[in-house]
Amino acid sequence: MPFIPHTEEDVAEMLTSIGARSIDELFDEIPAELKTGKLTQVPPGLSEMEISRLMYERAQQDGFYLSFIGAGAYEHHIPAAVWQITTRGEFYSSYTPYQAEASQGTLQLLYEYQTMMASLAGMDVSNASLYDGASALAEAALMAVRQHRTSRRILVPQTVHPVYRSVMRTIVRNQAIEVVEVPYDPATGQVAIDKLDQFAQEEFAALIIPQPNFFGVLEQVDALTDWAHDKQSLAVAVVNPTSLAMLKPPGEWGRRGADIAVGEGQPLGIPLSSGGPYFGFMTCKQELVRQMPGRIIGRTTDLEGKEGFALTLQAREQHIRRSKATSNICTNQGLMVTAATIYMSLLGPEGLYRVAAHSHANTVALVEQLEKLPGVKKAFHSPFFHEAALQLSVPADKVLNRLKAQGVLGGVLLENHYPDLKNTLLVCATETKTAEDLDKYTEVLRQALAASA
Amino acid sequence: MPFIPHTEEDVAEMLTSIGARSIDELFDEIPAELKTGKLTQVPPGLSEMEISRLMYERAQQDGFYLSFIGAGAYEHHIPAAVWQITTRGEFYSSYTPYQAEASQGTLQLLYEYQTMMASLAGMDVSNASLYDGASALAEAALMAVRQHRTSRRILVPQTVHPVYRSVMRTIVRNQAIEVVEVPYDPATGQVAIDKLDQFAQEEFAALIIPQPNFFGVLEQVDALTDWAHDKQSLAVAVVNPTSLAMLKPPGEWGRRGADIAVGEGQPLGIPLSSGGPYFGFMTCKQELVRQMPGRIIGRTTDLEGKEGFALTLQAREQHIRRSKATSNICTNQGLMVTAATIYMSLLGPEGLYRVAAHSHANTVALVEQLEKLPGVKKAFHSPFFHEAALQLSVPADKVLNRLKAQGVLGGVLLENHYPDLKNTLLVCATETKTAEDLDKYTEVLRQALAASA
Amino acid sequence: MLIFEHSRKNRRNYSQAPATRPAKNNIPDHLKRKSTPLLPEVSEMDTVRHYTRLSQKNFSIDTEFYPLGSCTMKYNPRACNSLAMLPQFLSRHPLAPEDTGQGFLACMYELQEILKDITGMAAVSLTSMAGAQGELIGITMIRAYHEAHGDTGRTEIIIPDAAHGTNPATAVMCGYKVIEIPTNRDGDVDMDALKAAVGPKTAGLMLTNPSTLGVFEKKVAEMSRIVHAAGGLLYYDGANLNAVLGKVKPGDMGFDVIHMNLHKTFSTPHGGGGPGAAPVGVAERLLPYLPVPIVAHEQGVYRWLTEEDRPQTIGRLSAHMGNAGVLLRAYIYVRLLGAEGMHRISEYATLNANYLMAELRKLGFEIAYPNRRASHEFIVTMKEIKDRTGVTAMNLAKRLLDKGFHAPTTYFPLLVPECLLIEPAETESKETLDRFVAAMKEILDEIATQPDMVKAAPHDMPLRKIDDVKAARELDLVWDPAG
Amino acid sequence: MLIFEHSRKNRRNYSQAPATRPAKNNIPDHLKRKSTPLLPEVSEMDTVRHYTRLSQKNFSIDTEFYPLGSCTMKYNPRACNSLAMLPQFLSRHPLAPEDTGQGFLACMYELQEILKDITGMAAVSLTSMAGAQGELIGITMIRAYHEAHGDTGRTEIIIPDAAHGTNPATAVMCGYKVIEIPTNRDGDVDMDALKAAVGPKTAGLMLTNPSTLGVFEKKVAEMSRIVHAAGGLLYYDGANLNAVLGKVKPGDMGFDVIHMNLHKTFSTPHGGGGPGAAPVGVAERLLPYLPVPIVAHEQGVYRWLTEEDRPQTIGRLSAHMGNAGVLLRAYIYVRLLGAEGMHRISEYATLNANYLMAELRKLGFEIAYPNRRASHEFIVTMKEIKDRTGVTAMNLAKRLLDKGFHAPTTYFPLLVPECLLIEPAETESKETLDRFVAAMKEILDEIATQPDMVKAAPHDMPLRKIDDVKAARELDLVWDPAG
Repeated sequence: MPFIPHTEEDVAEMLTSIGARSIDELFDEIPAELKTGKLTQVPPGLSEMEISRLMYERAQQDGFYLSFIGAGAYEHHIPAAVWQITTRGEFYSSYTPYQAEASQGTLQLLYEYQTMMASLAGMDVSNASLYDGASALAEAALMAVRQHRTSRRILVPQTVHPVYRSVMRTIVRNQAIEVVEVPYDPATGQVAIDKLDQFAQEEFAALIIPQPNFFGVLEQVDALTDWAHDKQSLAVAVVNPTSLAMLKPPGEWGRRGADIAVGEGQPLGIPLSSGGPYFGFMTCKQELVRQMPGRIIGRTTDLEGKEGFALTLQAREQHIRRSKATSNICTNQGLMVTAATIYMSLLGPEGLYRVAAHSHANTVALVEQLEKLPGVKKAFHSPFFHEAALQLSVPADKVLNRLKAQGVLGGVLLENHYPDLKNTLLVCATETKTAEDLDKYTEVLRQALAASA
Repeated sequence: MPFIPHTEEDVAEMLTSIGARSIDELFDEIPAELKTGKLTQVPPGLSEMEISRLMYERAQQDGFYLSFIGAGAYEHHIPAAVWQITTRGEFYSSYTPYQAEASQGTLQLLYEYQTMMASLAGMDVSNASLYDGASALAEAALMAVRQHRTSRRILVPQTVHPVYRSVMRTIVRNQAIEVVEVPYDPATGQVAIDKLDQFAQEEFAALIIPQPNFFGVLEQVDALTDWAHDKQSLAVAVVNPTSLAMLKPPGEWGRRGADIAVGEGQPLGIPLSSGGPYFGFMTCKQELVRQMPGRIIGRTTDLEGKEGFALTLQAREQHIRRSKATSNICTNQGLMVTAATIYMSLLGPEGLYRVAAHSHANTVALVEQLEKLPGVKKAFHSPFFHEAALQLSVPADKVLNRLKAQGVLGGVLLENHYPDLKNTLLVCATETKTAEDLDKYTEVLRQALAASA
Repeated sequence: MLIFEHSRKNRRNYSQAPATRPAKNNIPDHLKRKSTPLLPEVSEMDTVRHYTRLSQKNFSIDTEFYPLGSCTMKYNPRACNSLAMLPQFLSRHPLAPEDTGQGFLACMYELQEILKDITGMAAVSLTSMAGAQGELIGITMIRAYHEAHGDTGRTEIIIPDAAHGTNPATAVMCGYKVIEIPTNRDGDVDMDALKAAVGPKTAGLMLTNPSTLGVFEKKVAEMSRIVHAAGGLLYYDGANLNAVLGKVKPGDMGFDVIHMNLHKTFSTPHGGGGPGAAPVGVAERLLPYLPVPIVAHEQGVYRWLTEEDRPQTIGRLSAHMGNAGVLLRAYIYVRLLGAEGMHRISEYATLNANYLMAELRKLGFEIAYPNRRASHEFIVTMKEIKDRTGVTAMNLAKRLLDKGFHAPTTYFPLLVPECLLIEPAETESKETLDRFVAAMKEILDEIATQPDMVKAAPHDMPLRKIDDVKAARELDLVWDPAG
Repeated sequence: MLIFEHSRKNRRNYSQAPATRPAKNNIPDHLKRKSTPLLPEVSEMDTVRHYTRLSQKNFSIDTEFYPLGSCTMKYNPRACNSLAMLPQFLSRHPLAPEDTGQGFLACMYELQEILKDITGMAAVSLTSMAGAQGELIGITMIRAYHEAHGDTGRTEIIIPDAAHGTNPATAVMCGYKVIEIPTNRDGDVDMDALKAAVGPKTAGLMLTNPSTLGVFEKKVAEMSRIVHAAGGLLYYDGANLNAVLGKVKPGDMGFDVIHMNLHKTFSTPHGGGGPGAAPVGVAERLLPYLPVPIVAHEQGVYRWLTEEDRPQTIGRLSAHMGNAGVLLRAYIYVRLLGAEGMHRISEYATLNANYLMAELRKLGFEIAYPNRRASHEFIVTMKEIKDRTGVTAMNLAKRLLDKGFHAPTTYFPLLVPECLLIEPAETESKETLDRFVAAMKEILDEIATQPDMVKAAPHDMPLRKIDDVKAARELDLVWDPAG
């Protein structure tokens, strides 16, 4: 029996101790009419050898591509040490660190993570992670509403990741919170300030500020933050953690800094993995800490005064406060944070800066090369971080298919989420791309454009 | 500086402490005329990202094949747990357990290994590994000569792995030990007993007895062992460890059992890896233990009587006895033995039996299928374990090339080592092969034979 | 020592990052970062050493027995980890075209089908990243259902008092009022209270079965009739699905919506607190509302169903499709065990729990529901011991750590005083259970002879008892280099 | 507890092996096994748990500082492990056709070329699986060379008394008589003794440089002239190559043959005692005798050179091509570091050793060769301390374990009484060295105030001092279930 260690003798002895004649008898409290549990769609068990072969075949089927897709999930080099340590049994198979004395490894690591992440965002405090960037934004919106007390409206630019907006709507709708969207400026790809100013007289709990935004474009974060604060709204930053090594952190935006900064932690050492598991990070100002959802670790001492770590502020949480909890969140993404902490430790401030700077420089170089091709132009005239929108003169979906046939994934179509942006690709070239890769993309795109013209 | 943690300040402080002005000054005892160390063939350093990409590309270049090659190295399923545990830093990066108190993990594991391996071979004791099967056989020959005292000749059937014989000759030649070969019977593929009997009146330190032999054929081990013992020679077994789950172990051969049993440990959880690292195992009778080369672990107690483990019988070894040592061997294959011990623990006696039995059954089934093809016949009429020699009616090298083009590695050519065995393939189908795999081989061989006819 | 205390300014580890800064930098100056973030500057070796050593300070399934009630701490097969981490799976971008991910999507589709069968539901969405998010999805669908039927007066969710805290917290997050109903002496829901609670305001009932009290709710069919008759829907919290896997299907018990914690029942790793995954299954009537994406199999090709295919969907809950890598691990686990393995899980989990309950009872421990079968877990109450000796459930829990066992769940469910919720899971051997029983006996003896020593536990851990009051009072959440 | 003590008869773990026994079995009955081998019957989880826990009882580079002289315990980069274990590399059969292994062979060829450059030799063979096997190959080639020249009267190998035990043991294994020559007060070979030793019987000299005394043999060029003039050849034991990497090439020092321990200088893992790898380099005159296989690059294709290509080869030393996976790790390591990294290794290894020597000297420890630069290692002698207090080098070594440091090499080289051979390696930081110095100071203080406590060390390890006399006297090498 895979994974079940009982011998026949064990079972007999155990049943004797219990005073039952069979294992089946142990289920005698389940009404007979409910016992209809025949499984017809679960195949017979495979040996590890058989499932290994199946999974290798499926992996081979999916193959490897030279990918220029970003749009919220980014290919970065992940040092080998990250996952060799993260998958050690003591991290991989341990439980939530409720028993602090038996969990100092995880607890100290999370405290270190909180320190790194808060500092990276320029904020006072951090929690120990949320599910992903999208749900972290939704939690930030709820948090802003709790803090603001009078408004139940959230102002969200359309330059925020479209799926993040969608997830946020799904989650906040239940609490009758209204999400109001602000259009983007078609020339700059930034929040349309004139459109934003139309809301100047209305009350909002928060303004969401993406940096870089979904188009890769850099927003005027100082002005936006001050705009929010001027009207007593909270400023909620949605940021890419890699970019924070290069870009002014949310805590320094405007006169007072953002109040909450959230984002997708995946770029910090988490593999793309078809979309997950990733992790959401959430940092905020000290005064908001009791409104923050999710687990938080504190440094303290043991009875003898020795430094130690423990879950703290648990009175916010559902397992203590139940219906009065700050959030229903329980499980977080602990193992992903383990990886991210090791990743940040291996890179250090300069290493992370270089990853960011090369991602930026590669995308700049790629855009410069591609712009020279006839039929390619930048969609927006704004500085960008490591993604850019490029408008093609021919049907972009066909172009992408041609690239794919050459082993190149050329980006995502913006039209799916922005109907006005026809034939526009969002492309990304992180530090993983070499000059030859950029040339290859340029060349296959040239061919595809010629073939599609 | 990759892997070097020194900051400039560190270096300055350290040089001050030393009283040197520069690092270069620390090399001032090296005569200037010797300092010609310019490196011209070592390329500039790569980042981990760059070397990763290079190695992935080289791995992709080598690809995956459906392989029916055995001939001393065998494809078996390796449970995922084996290498996930073996590559834990505490095993992977630890040193030889000379400091017993700081190495109880490795020491206990090796003691467990010795127990498992001795029992598998049916012998009294085991060492903690040697380099590989071939060199283990050479060490066994030296050991036999030391034990025998009067003869410096070793009798080796040609049914022993040809490379093992070659390695043995390279190693024992230095000590003026003569290796005498016994031909095989072309009908049975076994040691030619009549040829062996021609040596009946000569003195030998040992007779080497392979089981299964290089052709996969099962030898008459009882008779061979008794033949050796009858003339006061040692019986040295060379065995496949997987086969020991099914086959009578060397310790039970003949009236008294083999004296020494060695072999290649690779089938016990070690990946094929282009040939290494593998490990050689060596087991022997109790009375030979002081002649055994390599490290040996003993169970003992600490000062308070608590059970513990330590290297023992070190007085045999080079670091104590220097020129009077039993062997010059120092490093063994500790990490491989770690994997093998975990492998044997995961499989248990019944699991290893099934691996052996399915390998046997698959090869039997494959041979039955292939024999039905016109132009294919078994080279030998003898029972075999999980390999068999098949004679083709057409040039076998061309057939192998055709199979390879279909993604199938069809075996090795025996002609390279046995000039008489023209167009003869040695094929192996372990438990990793499914019925579909056997059918695929049969079909591509059918096509290849047709095309070559 | 914190990793920051190993840090030294300008120490560099070039091999993990590009060797130089690039020349091109088009970031406008006013948007550039000027400060250096507090990331450590340590060598690769010191990072490896620091986190390897930290890991050794954890208890884990790979090192200790974890009889942690309601958490289903079972063995996480190592093959599930390595096969889910094959390079092609890891490198696949979530927005890569579907035809470059047919291998991955095949696994996801098959997992959906398998989970439908196991739960007896009409459809499954894999998107939920944790149990609590599964609950959120379920209650959101219940709300969507009532709204679609113009049934807007339903403002209450009924929840038994033994429920996990996530249940009431979720109901509130979804804008509902929570009506708590009590448990009777035998551990079942008080049916009279339920009848009194249901009515036109009832949106639904959330139920865990077997409950967190470790017993099977025998009248679940009647509860279903009562709630449905009142126009409410039934939510199944799958936290304890492990106990009835292959024995009863929640769909057959009358539930309309269910989440299942893959990190419990399907043995994906707990990872020190996550990631989890909690696919949601629905009966026919809730099918239109299921969150996207869902995997479809059409003409031999796998594809994502999106909002366009499912116009009534409640929407998306994650940026992509939830914790894909966790789902892969669960898929591999189910395929390893197969249909026959599903039955065995619940059988041996139940056998282990009832055996442990019997043995502890023989030692003199008080079982909270002595007349019931244990499901895959059961409750010991230390109330009498505490009243007599002052030794609490928490003291005993800490003392177990000293003896090399993780503590059971303490002080949950809230309605049993000084309780220990014990769940051994099916992957533990009788020998391990016997060693645990022996340790419990030792502690009983220690309570009799040296209660103060037990109260001061732990003694043999790297740290003595942690001061969590101080942790909350003198908040220290990030390290300050200034001290 | 031994794994066998977790075993229980008829416990089965089907997922790791085929689910049933096959029907076909053509093994003749008299060749079948009747007894059951003593392999444990434990669950996958209990195997994982047992060996995970065992691993935690080890010191290792990933957890502790290992100042182990002559062993070069440096950081083993994790990328070397994972990249050498890519599935295609692992699954490749050694006898698979060369055209299915061009990626692997390219790495091997490039490694040969790199090692040739680093050592200044004419050719390199990668086949040797350990330092001692490298020595065996080297001396066998020396023998082959003399034999090929009809020079059969050369029966002696000269070896300094400071040499590793493998040197004399190897010479004897190769049928030679060992002539040991002494070391002078400064740690150099006694040149007069060398001159007296050489002659028509001299087959060769084996030399480690820098020597195991931690000093560079300054007169190596003269030694080379003396030995060569007498018709002998020079063997370079590369155990300490790390100390001069990129600074001096053994070929330039006049050596004819060299082995280099990849598990030292090229940071492949020690693995608790192996596998190692020790490629052998030769000067032009020994090239024909180099063991096969060797990788050639011809017309853009890589192929093995065999006995056919090299008729004078001494032959083969392993069933295939040695420890291929170890070679891959070394290749990745060299590519990560590059040419500039080779220099840095020796520079910082030397800096660390000289710094540690200076700091320990300041504490009052006696340096064995106080007038010499340390190479990458140096020797402290405890003789005076032992004479005064009775505390031995071994006592100090054990006490270091208590303080979280692996012990230095003790009682080697044999000619320095009560010695500690200390090699910090380049990958350790100044902070770690300073912590080690602080621990050494603590122990010095302890020796002064409580010598008996130090003599009884270790105190804080899982075990107290192991009784190895008993281990050798009451041999217990395999577990007996009967007790």
